[in-house]
Amino acid sequence: MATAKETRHDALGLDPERLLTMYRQMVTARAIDRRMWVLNRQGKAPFVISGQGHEAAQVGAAAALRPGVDWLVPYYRDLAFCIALGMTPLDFMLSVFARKDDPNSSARQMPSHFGLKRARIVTSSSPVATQILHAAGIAYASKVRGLDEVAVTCIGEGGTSKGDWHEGLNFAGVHKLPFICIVQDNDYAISVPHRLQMGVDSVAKRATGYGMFGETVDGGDVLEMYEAMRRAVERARGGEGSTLICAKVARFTSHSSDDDQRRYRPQEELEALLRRDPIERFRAYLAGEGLLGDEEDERIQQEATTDVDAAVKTAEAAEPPDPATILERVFAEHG
Amino acid sequence: MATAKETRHDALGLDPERLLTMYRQMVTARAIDRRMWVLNRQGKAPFVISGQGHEAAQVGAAAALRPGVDWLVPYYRDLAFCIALGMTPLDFMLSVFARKDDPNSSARQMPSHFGLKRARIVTSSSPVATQILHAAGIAYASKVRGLDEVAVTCIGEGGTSKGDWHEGLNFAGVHKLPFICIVQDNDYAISVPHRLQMGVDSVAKRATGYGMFGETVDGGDVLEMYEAMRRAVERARGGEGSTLICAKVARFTSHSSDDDQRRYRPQEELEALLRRDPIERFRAYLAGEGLLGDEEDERIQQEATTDVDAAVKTAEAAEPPDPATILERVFAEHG
Amino acid sequence: MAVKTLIEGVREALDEEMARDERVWVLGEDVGKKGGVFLATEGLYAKYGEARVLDTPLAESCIVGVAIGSAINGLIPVAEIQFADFIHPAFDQIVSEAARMRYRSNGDFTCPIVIRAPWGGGVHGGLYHSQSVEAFYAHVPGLKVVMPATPEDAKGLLKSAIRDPDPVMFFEHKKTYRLIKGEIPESDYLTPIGPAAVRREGSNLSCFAWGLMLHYCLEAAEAVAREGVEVEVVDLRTLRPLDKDSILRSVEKTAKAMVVHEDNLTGGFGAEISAVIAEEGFEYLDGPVVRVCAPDVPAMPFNKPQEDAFLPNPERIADAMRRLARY
Amino acid sequence: MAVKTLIEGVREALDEEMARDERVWVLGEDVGKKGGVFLATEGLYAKYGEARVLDTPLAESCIVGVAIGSAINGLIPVAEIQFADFIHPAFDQIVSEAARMRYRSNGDFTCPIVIRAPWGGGVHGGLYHSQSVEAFYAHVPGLKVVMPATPEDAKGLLKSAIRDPDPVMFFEHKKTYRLIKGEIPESDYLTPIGPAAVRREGSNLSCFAWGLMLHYCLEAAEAVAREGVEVEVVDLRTLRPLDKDSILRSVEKTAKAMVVHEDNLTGGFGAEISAVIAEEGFEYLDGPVVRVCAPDVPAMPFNKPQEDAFLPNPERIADAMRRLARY
Ligand SMILES: Cc1ncc(C[n+]2csc(CCOP(=O)(O)OP(=O)(O)O)c2C)c(N)n1
Ligand SMILES: Cc1ncc(C[n+]2csc(CCOP(=O)(O)OP(=O)(O)O)c2C)c(N)n1
Ligand SMILES: [Mg+2]
Ligand SMILES: [Mg+2]
Repeated sequence: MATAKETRHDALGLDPERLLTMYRQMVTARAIDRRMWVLNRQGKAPFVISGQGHEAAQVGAAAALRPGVDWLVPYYRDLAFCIALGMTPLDFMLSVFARKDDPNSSARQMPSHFGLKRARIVTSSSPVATQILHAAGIAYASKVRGLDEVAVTCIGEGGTSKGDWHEGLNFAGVHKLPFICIVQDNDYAISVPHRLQMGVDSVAKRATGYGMFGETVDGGDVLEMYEAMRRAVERARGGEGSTLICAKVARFTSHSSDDDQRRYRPQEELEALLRRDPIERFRAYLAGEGLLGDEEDERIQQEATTDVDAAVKTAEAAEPPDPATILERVFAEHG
Repeated sequence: MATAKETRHDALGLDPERLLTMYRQMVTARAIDRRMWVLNRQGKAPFVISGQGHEAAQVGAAAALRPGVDWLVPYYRDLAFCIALGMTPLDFMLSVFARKDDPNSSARQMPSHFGLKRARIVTSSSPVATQILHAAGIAYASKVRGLDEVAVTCIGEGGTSKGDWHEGLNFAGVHKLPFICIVQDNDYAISVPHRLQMGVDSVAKRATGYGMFGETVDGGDVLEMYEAMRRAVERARGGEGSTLICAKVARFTSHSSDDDQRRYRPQEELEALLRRDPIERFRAYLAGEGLLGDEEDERIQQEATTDVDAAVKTAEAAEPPDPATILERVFAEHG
Repeated sequence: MAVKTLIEGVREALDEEMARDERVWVLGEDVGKKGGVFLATEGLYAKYGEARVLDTPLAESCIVGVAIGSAINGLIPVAEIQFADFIHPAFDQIVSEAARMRYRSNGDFTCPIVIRAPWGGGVHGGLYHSQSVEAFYAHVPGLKVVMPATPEDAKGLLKSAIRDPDPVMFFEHKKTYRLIKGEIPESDYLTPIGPAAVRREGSNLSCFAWGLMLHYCLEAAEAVAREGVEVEVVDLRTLRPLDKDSILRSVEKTAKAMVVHEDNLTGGFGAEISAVIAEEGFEYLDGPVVRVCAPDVPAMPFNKPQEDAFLPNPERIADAMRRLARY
Repeated sequence: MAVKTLIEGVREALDEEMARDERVWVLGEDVGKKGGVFLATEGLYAKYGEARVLDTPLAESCIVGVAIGSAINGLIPVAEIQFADFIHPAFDQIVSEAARMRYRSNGDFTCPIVIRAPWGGGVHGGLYHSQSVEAFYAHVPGLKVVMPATPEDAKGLLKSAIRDPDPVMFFEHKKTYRLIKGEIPESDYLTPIGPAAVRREGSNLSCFAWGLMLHYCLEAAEAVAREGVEVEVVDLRTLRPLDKDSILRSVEKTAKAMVVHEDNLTGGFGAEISAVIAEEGFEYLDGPVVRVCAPDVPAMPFNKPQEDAFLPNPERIADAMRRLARY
């Protein structure tokens, strides 16, 4: 009714079903993420690296994209982003267990080096920031081929210090490409704090210097992220140019299973962040809007756990790669 | 008298003698530069690269520095800058003729790859933008050693597209170093126009993104350049931070003796620029202020020519390097 | 067949491939209106327009990284690095990215790109416009490394490189651009990437080279032939894949081997060729495997006397041939 | 003498040199509070403060370029590259700048810097945390390349590197950090950069190696010794300058040579060693110069079966020793 005040999600054109799908994606990503740490402690996964605390930014961004049409050139924290674009818990667990059928790399790469052709998630490497230029190149091809495909790439705030980040944003800005760079700023690059990484509070302030749009977003608020991302996507498709989004997020875990953040990070700082868990915040919003009751939530959590259990079971039982295939796929000629 | 309106140079604290010295430096640099093109056409200099049109920006900047104390990490157009810091016409001509006593590199490098230890002009290479990081490192050492030495580095607008430029400015911004980057923006990178180089009109707009000061200056106006540079130097010495100066200048010649700008540059554009020759502009200012009469100007021009003639004569007669020394100075052990 | 320069071969290959396949595009510094600093892309801008003949910002990592991305999204880029000396900033994109796309994605993503760069000295380019960089890239699995020495090969190999489904490093010796002339077939031919070519038959020793040095070796072979020393001169043409069979076949025939390159001696690609011969051709050998290369100093100085002292020349090569023949 | 790990040797060298000379400083990613991802700089931040133990932005070219600049203005930087795999973005600063400062300025400017990086595999690091990069740098005139294999050498060579007036690449095999223990003299000693060390005397064949492979070669030598094959195992320790005399002396004695490295075969530094032997030690040779190396695929996969298939191991090395001894 005209009298009822419009909700935030109405204003964004997100219906309850979309919202619950987004919630489910965040919950699933978190369930997978928690589980891989358990597997690591059990000695079943030699290496894990986490996206806990980044889920709202990633799922909010993914919601503004067309899976399989727009491109994601990801980085290693993008588990929730990949799940939202169609990666399954099994796809991921196959890489955690380094199995032959891992669709990311057939276990040639460490877990969280995402790549999924069917979802247009581009194969990623370890060297930070190289992907920015690939996204710029994909966007350039999209433009000259007259396609309306948008190239989205993610990186941490530490990665913005690299030359490739600059060269990629400069190129995108020159040609007003359908290019969006999402910087997931969690205040740390492993142990290096923000103050030693850059002389500015939000890297989005660099956007004007590249001739692109810049936005600083609360990456813990999935709706705010969706809104900023939708604007960016519209500009990209409309030929108005590129966007640099700085999403302020929190890194809940140590950098990776090889790190122990207690060595360099104040406990209070972390606890304060944990009190503002993006998933909790979204749950509270949905509950407040009467879109998510306790049983329903219970069910969603339960389903996620069941899916992850099944994925772990199947992945653990799957075949490792055959050593003989190590020589394959160096060139087209061999395999 | 209190009634007489203050001149621009009074306001800047530049007395007539300083002004004439600066004028002389510009005239000398131009005379050398013109001569090297003649030598090139005579087949006596296989390669030359020019600073014509950049003299006011360079001499104005140099005037704010302490030669032999502050550092210049130059680029290949900085002939006038080097002259102003104490490089002699002979020093330079020895490199043009590739002579053993060339103080820049003993003719190991092409001319205009400046380096002069006594003047704290740091040895430079050909790869564009690598020098930015050296200047940042010099400034970092100056800061931690408690010195008040300022590190100044120059580059063209094309060079700002390189990763090293970004990494250097970011580092300087993080530590608020006594670092000044002067971008000599002449609208072309060889043949590549500004619009294909960056998505912004003045690269100085990137300064805030690095947490430093930014200034866009008419690099054809030696006094305006001096003023901006003096501010930057004061900030640097005062520990207030780094500065990015974009000096709009004009490239009067082809990129180098290997280039022919008529292939890509409209003739009218060039003619328009030539009508605003920075040396002419400074001469007009000095004449207008009654500081430079025709004979005096004539004398200055004459002296410059004489100096250059002498330098060419001596350099041409000088010894080339001994082939046997090619193996020396790879490491400290050998030579 | 018309006699043309090596750079004409390059230009024709680019033009023909761009005309044949609209996915092919050229990017680099000054490749547009200017047509490249060596005019390799002259005329392409006018013919195919800015989108397909793009002047990039001054950033080599950008050039290669954007090329890679454009290939992921359906284009076939030919990236020009203005001088091989300036390819280093792109080292990470080439070695960590281009060379591994296929391997790391188990074949799901590929990287059909060509990276062209003028290399080599003898043009008073000084320390930073004269270098040989082939050894760095010929060491990297996932890359092909092509070094044409004749106009016919420059054209035929570049066309093959552009049609190759994997990344190809294509190095053109800048001094040969106009110095080396030769016939170029009118037909739409391809020269396969891989096989070496015996440029001169000989029975006393085998000499392996590429680029400008191949021509110096041929000169030297002429000189010593007058003294009765018959040198077999092999143009390797591509360093990776390396044509081991041709190398070993030649050594089996002559029993003596020599490698010549203008890159620095230590760790140059000549070492790999020596190593292959010393391991797989040991039985054939009747003398040491000799390397004639540039000294271990950082590239050749600008001044003429030292530039000459740096570069191997036909005389030095001929002396080495005589010594080895006498061994 | 106390038995310590290799990484302790590294840490002690840094600590002692920083205490000795206040111009020495450490920079890199996570070298501060965290003490480095392998804890090589643990404790230095607390002891010497942020200005001398600096966490840099995430930018390798910046790390090296700033180090160079700081050396020009009187400091002695020890730059840490977190993994050798990530040194590539600094390739230009290392090769075009650090290696040439002295040469291009005819001695007026110098570059006394050390660049440390953990390299090598066997730690399920996958394609990008396992690589060998020594061949790229050992090819570059102006650089010294040090590859310690024991705790004593790690400390003694690093101290020499820090006191060296020229740029030194210092590569530490990450798997040896804690795996390899050994005695470290209490005294303030230096190990000279250059000389190789014969780790095991033998008469039947010479085996040259560095890093982790040295230890695998020693294991293999033990195994074949039981069968009467006496292998001389030489730890090269520094690849540049290369100790040719020790290499040739050993081959003169055994008449058979073998090089082992975990870098890819083609164009690896083993090729240079083979080439030196094939040219300067040809008369001594009684058999092919054998190389036991990783296959030519882009680095070792993450999954265990393929990681094991990639790395040479004592068994593979012992087999090669047997074959060569029988030759
Ligand atoms: C070129 C390069 N240098 C160093 C590393 C090692 N490394 C991996 S992640 C990381 C920190 C990244 O921090 P940030 O960009 O802020 O992303 P975050 O992990 O915080 O999400 C570092 C230094 C790397 N992978 N690549
Ligand atoms: C890394 C690198 N790439 C390419 C070149 C070749 N090159 C020399 S100068 C130049 C153009 C520089 O333009 P800009 O930075 O605007 O300076 P300007 O010459 O206009 O003063 C180019 C491309 C180089 N020297 N280094
Ligand atoms: Mg971060
Ligand atoms: Mg310019």
